[in-house]
Amino acid sequence: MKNNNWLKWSAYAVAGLIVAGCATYPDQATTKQMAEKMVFEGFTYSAEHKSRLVQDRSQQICSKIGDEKLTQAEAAEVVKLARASIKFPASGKLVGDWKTGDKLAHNGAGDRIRNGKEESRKENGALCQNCHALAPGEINVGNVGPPLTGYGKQRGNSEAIAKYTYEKIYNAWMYFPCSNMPRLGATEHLTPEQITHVVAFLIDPQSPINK
Amino acid sequence: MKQLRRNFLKLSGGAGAMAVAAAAGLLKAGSAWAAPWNKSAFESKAVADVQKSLGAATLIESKEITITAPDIAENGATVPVAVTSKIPNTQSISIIAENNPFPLAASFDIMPGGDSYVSTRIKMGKTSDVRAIVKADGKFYTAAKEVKVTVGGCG
Amino acid sequence: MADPMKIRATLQGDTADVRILMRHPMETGTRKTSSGVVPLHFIQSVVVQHNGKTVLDAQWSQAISQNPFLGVRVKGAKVGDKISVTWTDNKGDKRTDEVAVSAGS
Amino acid sequence: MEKMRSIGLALGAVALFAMAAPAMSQGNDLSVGRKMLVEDNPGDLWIDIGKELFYQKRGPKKASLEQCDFGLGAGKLEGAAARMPRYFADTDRVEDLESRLLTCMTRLQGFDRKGLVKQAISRPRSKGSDIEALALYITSRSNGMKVNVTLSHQKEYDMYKAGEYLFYRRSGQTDFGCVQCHGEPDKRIRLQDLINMTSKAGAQEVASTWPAYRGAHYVVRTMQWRLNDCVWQMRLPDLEYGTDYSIALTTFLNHRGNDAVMQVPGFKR
Repeated sequence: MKNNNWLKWSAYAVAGLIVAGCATYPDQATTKQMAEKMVFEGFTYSAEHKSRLVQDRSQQICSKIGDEKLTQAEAAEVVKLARASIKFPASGKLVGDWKTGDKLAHNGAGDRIRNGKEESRKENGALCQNCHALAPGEINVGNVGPPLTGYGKQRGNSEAIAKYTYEKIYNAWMYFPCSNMPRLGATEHLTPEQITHVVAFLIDPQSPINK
Repeated sequence: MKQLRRNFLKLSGGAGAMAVAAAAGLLKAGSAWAAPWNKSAFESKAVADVQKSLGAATLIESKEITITAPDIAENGATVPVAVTSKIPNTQSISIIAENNPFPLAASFDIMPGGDSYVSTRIKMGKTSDVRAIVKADGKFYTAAKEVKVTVGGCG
Repeated sequence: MADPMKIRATLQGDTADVRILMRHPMETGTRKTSSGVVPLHFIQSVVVQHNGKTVLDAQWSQAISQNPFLGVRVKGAKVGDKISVTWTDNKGDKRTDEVAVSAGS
Repeated sequence: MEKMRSIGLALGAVALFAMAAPAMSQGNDLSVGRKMLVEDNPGDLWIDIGKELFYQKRGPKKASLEQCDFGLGAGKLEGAAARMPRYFADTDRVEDLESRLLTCMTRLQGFDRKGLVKQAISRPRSKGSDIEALALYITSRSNGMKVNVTLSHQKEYDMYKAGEYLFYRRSGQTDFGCVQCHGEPDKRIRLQDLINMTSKAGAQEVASTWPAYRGAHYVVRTMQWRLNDCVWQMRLPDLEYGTDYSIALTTFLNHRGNDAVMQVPGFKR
């Protein structure tokens, strides 16, 4: 009997706390647990597509909330993981065909999922136009990333620049840990061959981007 | 004729009666009040043919016509276009999207009491001059403004 | 059944500023769906009347956007005057709606 | 490593300043067209449709939605949407307007939830869905009032914090969280302006302009649609309608958008 009363009392106490406005923000660990549950309960997905919801180590590190800064150790880990992710094309050639690269740069499609199906495309686009200014005078371009207009004109088309550019597209986080740029090669959105074409589009003197 | 029509309206209680009249077959759909649809102008694929079908032999460039439209349309499906004519006795305003498959989008006959201003929204397939042709005192005047059309979305 | 229009008519000086929204698919006759091409279906004519007198007689093509907007101005209007709008499409469907001119702000 | 990052940033900054004035800023910018469109918003046509749906006796139980409590009491719509998402005791969960509609349409009217969810987001160029029209009508009854999403129940705090976490959570093919596109001022994807939702003004724009008429689709769209389309572009799998993931994000954004004056329908290109 006594016990029962005590239970009742504590229940009232808890309710009282909430009513009295003493509800508070949950701590970090609780927040994470609740939010992660929401992710996996909020989407419909196949076993294959589940990987798009699961964070890899770098994505975990790069999901800083608000103004929280990356620590040096974390940045170093992201860079290390990025460096390890890079694969070069079988041919060994890092500069492909700029015309193919031009088309890829202006293609924003590929890999999107609706009703459980991936959009059917021959290949994924490189998405560049969405976020970067490209050839001079082009209007329909984004500005989330820095302009790429005159990219090769400014940097030249040496082997070192070609390699840097390839790596930058393959996994931008090797040079800019946790930047907004998708790791297009590392996430397998683009193939190594496709990336060589985009490299050509950026550094070839004939490319409209360098005109 | 006009007088007759107005009397009819008055007698039958105004606009509300129109549907009744139409249903009774008293008025042929679209023909009672509206001028006949200018089929040849609307079905022309070339701007020159549109001009001909509107009856405009020659066009006079005019600064008295103002076209209000965005320089860049975010979405070609809904491009706002407004035309104001300050030319005295403006009788009609036509709106033409030059690069559309059928360039003539709309033609507005302005009657006494109407102001020489119209505003609407048109579909544009690609970047194009939007041209206004204004008929005033039997003469034809024109002005144009380029509207850049970009494909929306990320597809 | 055609859906009602939304008409606003407000007096500015002696001119009524009339803004009309209509609900209509304005099909170009070229749009393809899984069940084939959607036939041409668009408003061809819009007549605006001020106290029963036609002040604007518009002819439209299929290039007017879906759910069309039309803005016009009527001179010599007073608060309480009737503005009526009638559209007719290429299938013979039509719709008339009417409002009274209200005082502008 | 910090050094390496700043070198990279410096390189980026050089390129950025080389092209400081993008093509957009000259002449009549996008605002001219936007102003023309928002002044006469075809979305207005759906307000009356939503109103009719609200008061009609519908569904297997032949009931109207007048008995639905949107937080201020049954059938009280004035200002209700401006205070959502909020906690509801009868479901013991935090609901946004659209999930609350699902609750009432199933409980009061007897509709099948699955069927409602399937039709909730209409096809482009269609006549729109019932939920889209209802959401617009109900939200329009808050027009002119201030957004006021309060956190008082523990579950509201939880939702807010989860929403914040999810806003910054990166995953999938593009490594995107919401903040990658919505964390800085004056950014665009192609020509489309991106709202900086980490600013007060940005969050206020989000909280006060949905549902909105989408010009390219010719239908009224809701916040659930907006989130659905975002995650599609982010290459994530299908976001289910009315689930906590979306309610959490909406709670986070709307609470931060407090004091914005509601004005719906918005007009989105």
